[in-house]
Amino acid sequence: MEEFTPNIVGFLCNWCTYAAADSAGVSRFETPPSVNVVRMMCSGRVDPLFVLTAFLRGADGVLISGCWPGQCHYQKGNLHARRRTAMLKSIFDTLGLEMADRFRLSWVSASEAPRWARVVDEFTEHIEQLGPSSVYEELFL
Amino acid sequence: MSEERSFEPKIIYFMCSWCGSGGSETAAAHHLQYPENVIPSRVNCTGALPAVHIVRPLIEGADGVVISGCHPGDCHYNDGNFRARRRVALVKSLLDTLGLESERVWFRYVAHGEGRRFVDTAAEFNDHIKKLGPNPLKTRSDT
Amino acid sequence: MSDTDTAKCKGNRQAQTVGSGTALPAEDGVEAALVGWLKQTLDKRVFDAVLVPVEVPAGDSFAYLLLRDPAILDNASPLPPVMPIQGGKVISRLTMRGNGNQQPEAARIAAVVRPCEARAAVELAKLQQAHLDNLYLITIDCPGVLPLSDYIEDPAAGAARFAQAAAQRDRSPMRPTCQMCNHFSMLPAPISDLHVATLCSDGTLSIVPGSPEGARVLEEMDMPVETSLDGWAAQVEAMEQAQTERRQQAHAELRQTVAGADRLLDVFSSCINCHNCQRVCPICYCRQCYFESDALKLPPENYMARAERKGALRFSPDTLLFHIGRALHMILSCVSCGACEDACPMDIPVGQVFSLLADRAQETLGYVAGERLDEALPLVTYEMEELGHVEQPYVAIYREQEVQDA
Amino acid sequence: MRKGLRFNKGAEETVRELLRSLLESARVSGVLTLGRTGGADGGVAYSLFTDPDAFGTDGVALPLLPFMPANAGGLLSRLTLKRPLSEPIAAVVRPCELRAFIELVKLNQGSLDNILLISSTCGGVYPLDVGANGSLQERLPQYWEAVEQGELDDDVRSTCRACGSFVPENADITIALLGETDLEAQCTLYLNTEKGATFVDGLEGAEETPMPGDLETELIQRVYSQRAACQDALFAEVDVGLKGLIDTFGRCISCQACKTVCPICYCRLCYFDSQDCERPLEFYQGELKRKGGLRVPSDTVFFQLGRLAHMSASCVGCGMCTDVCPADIPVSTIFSKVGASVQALFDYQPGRDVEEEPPLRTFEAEELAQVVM
Repeated sequence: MEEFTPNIVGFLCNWCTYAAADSAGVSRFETPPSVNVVRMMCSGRVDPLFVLTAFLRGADGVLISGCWPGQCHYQKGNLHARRRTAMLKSIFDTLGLEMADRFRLSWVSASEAPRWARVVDEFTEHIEQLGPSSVYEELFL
Repeated sequence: MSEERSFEPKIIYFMCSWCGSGGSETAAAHHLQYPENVIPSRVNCTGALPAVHIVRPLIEGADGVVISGCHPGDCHYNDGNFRARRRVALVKSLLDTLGLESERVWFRYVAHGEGRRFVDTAAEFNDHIKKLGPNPLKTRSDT
Repeated sequence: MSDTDTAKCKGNRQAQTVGSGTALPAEDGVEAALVGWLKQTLDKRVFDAVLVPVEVPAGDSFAYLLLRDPAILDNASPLPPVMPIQGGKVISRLTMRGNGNQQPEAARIAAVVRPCEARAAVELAKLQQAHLDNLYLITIDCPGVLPLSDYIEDPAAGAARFAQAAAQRDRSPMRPTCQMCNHFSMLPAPISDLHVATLCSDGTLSIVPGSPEGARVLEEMDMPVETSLDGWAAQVEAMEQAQTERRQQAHAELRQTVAGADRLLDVFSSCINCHNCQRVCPICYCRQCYFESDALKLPPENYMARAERKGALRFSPDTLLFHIGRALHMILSCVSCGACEDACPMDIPVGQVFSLLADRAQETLGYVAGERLDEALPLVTYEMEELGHVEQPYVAIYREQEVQDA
Repeated sequence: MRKGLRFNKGAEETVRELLRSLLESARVSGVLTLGRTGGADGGVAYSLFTDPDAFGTDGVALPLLPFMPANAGGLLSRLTLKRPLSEPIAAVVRPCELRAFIELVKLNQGSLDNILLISSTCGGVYPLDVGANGSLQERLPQYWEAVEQGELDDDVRSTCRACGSFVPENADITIALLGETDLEAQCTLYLNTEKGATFVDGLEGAEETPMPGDLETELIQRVYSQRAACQDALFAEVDVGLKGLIDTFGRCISCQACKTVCPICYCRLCYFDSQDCERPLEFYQGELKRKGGLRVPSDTVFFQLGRLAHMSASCVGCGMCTDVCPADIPVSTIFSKVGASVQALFDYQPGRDVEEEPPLRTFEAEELAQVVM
């Protein structure tokens, strides 16, 4: 059987997680090559439609990552992101869509390169266990 | 006073800014008068007047709409008046088919110098609409 | 892609004479024959992809799929009993942005649509909302479609009713606009690249080229164009004549029920202002409709003043303005497909009224929507000498006469 | 400070007289309510009435007709979108329409100023089909009979039968209908606010018998539990999972009528009509390299999920979306179900309180830890 490399779309905040991911690369932390990074100005900029688009165009997982509460460059964008994430998960749950389990929010600050590596490891492993998403194969979406 | 006299129609006069309203200026220079209930509305060119703007007053409260642009060949933008003519033809065809009195829309060329023609058009259209009576859509609350 | 390019690619379709076609074995019916043929075109790479209605998984309707995998064609239904979405709109959606970077080897796509959908596509191409180069329109002699609500109530019964009516050439269960349709085939002017003639008197099935491009496709498929179509043409002509009479009669009757302010307002009195007729109309392509724009959002004083003048003001206050205004915007390109009426939740005969308006307006301006790709849209062109009846003759002595009267 | 007023007249007559006297005494300049349009075979639409005669016995106004040709919340929003009303009007609306209007006011799409809000304990409305086929009038006797018993007629919309928010909140005046005996001969109005009381105070022709009361009667409690059971049953019908959604929305014709009639979907240009959803042909060719085929236009499930993400927190469950759907998709059931879960998540009820921020506009510093990795 062909080995499955998850295709994860990561929406990373420019100020914290993106910097952490950058720093993780510079520090040569080994992470699976599973996350396709989309750099956002703030995790609060991630419209739920971005997440839906990623899933419907074939992502196996979606990860939003921003600054820790209280550290948002724009003061509260990440707290809005948390509410949106909760809402979207609730929608997925109610409609019995497995996207609920393939969608994560995490806080990783600029200095936490090891934490970023751990988040990627963990989430990749989780998606590997779930297997590829079946959404993309549907013809009639 | 007869019934017909007591009815003062509300009329919108769309005129192009070069000829139609030029005509109204010439009329003013000659102290020619036209009925007060004819409301002038200037558009850059009759070719720039959307068909919807001809119909909208008729539905929302006017009794008649008259449109004046330059004579054929005189349009400041070369062909705006020809385009306007097609649009008016479309409006009239639609109103005719729906039985909505297409004679409440008039289209007549008026040149800048034709002040007399301008006031005559306003007066003639005013009398014409008075004869037609009020626009039935004007009083309907359910348009 | 400019106007001239479009014209160059697809030329003047009328130049192609319709005399003969190529026979297609049709033992298992029209749909199976056509699906089999489409599979061959995909296998031979004559077409890279096919746009065709396919039954949805729940089996209760059809949706347009763009597909390259011949296996999916097994569920395809080139002649479905309903028209859930107007094919012209689908073609526009697919090709409106053109072919991005003008790849030399652009995919060749076959679009299997009904004649009214093809005509809408042609209108949309003229309106720069679709690009038909590399898109091959394939039409079929159309028996009409059932109203969507009738079909969805019981899809199985609907399919059976449709099949029976189509076989008997009975249009009575179809949409009202289909009942009076006189453009159900490709005569007198070919509107598509290929046309599937099902109305042959001997029950055979033929593919007729409607354009040089279509003819080339048949060449590539090694299908000689040699079957005479005289029988089919005579049949279609007779049916079109009968349908035209029917249409004129229906329109005359319809005019009796809509003409005049009172009757017109009666017809549209139950409108709920959902604007769904506009949403499903293939020709209404504007991203932002005038009737949903700020031009109609007025301060409360305006509404109150109008209400006070009339004693009441229907709210939303622009029902008639919407319908007449929409007609002004699109009626010259209206193909009378009836999608509007199908989508109306209040069963207003809006499709019939618009087909009446369209026939009269297009006649006034000497235009037939969707017939020729190389003909200019009526409102972007003009003649120096025309439409004299629109102009109000000036009576020079008018003022003097009135002075004398007084 | 709720105050009851009993009238020894039928409900229809009481409301008509109330509205007429409000107009005649110039306490309001207009009344927004349902009325007949067109001639004898005409339809029903909301109108802004200024002529008191509309509320006479033969008048065209139909304030209590169980029919919803549009969500009046959206209409009130349109009326007050540019600026607040400068003169008072009364609006007779159903509880869900009132909730929609309150939500729209919160979303800066209207203003409550100068509007006297009159609502009723709601017995549901008939689907639009009933209005379209002209059988609305003949159903009225059975409708009112059912309402008097606190029941719902079998033919009212399924959304209404499962609606647990039939007692209006934020109304200035509530007309008690559900479970009231003898609506032909008597009627009770509840004045919920100071404003409601002021408007009605000392109106001529109103034989008043003050009757302090509370709407939370035993019968109303029973209706709550009946409707909750009905709602559970309806929500259980939703076909979940991706396959379920594709089955449900497979017959969607992409007309987006659900969005057009939704009072909460107020955006002038919806994302799904925007350029983002238009793709060059290359995009479709690229997709075809990865899969055998794709639906065009391809945004049925995506559209519905996206719309849920945008408005489910404010969904008032009015049922307009199901009502207009040309493909008979139970849109409103899905939206109510998802709406209920999202609203429960934030302990938010749309239309409950005009001061309450919509949940996605605000946040708590400490909350929802469960969604963070």
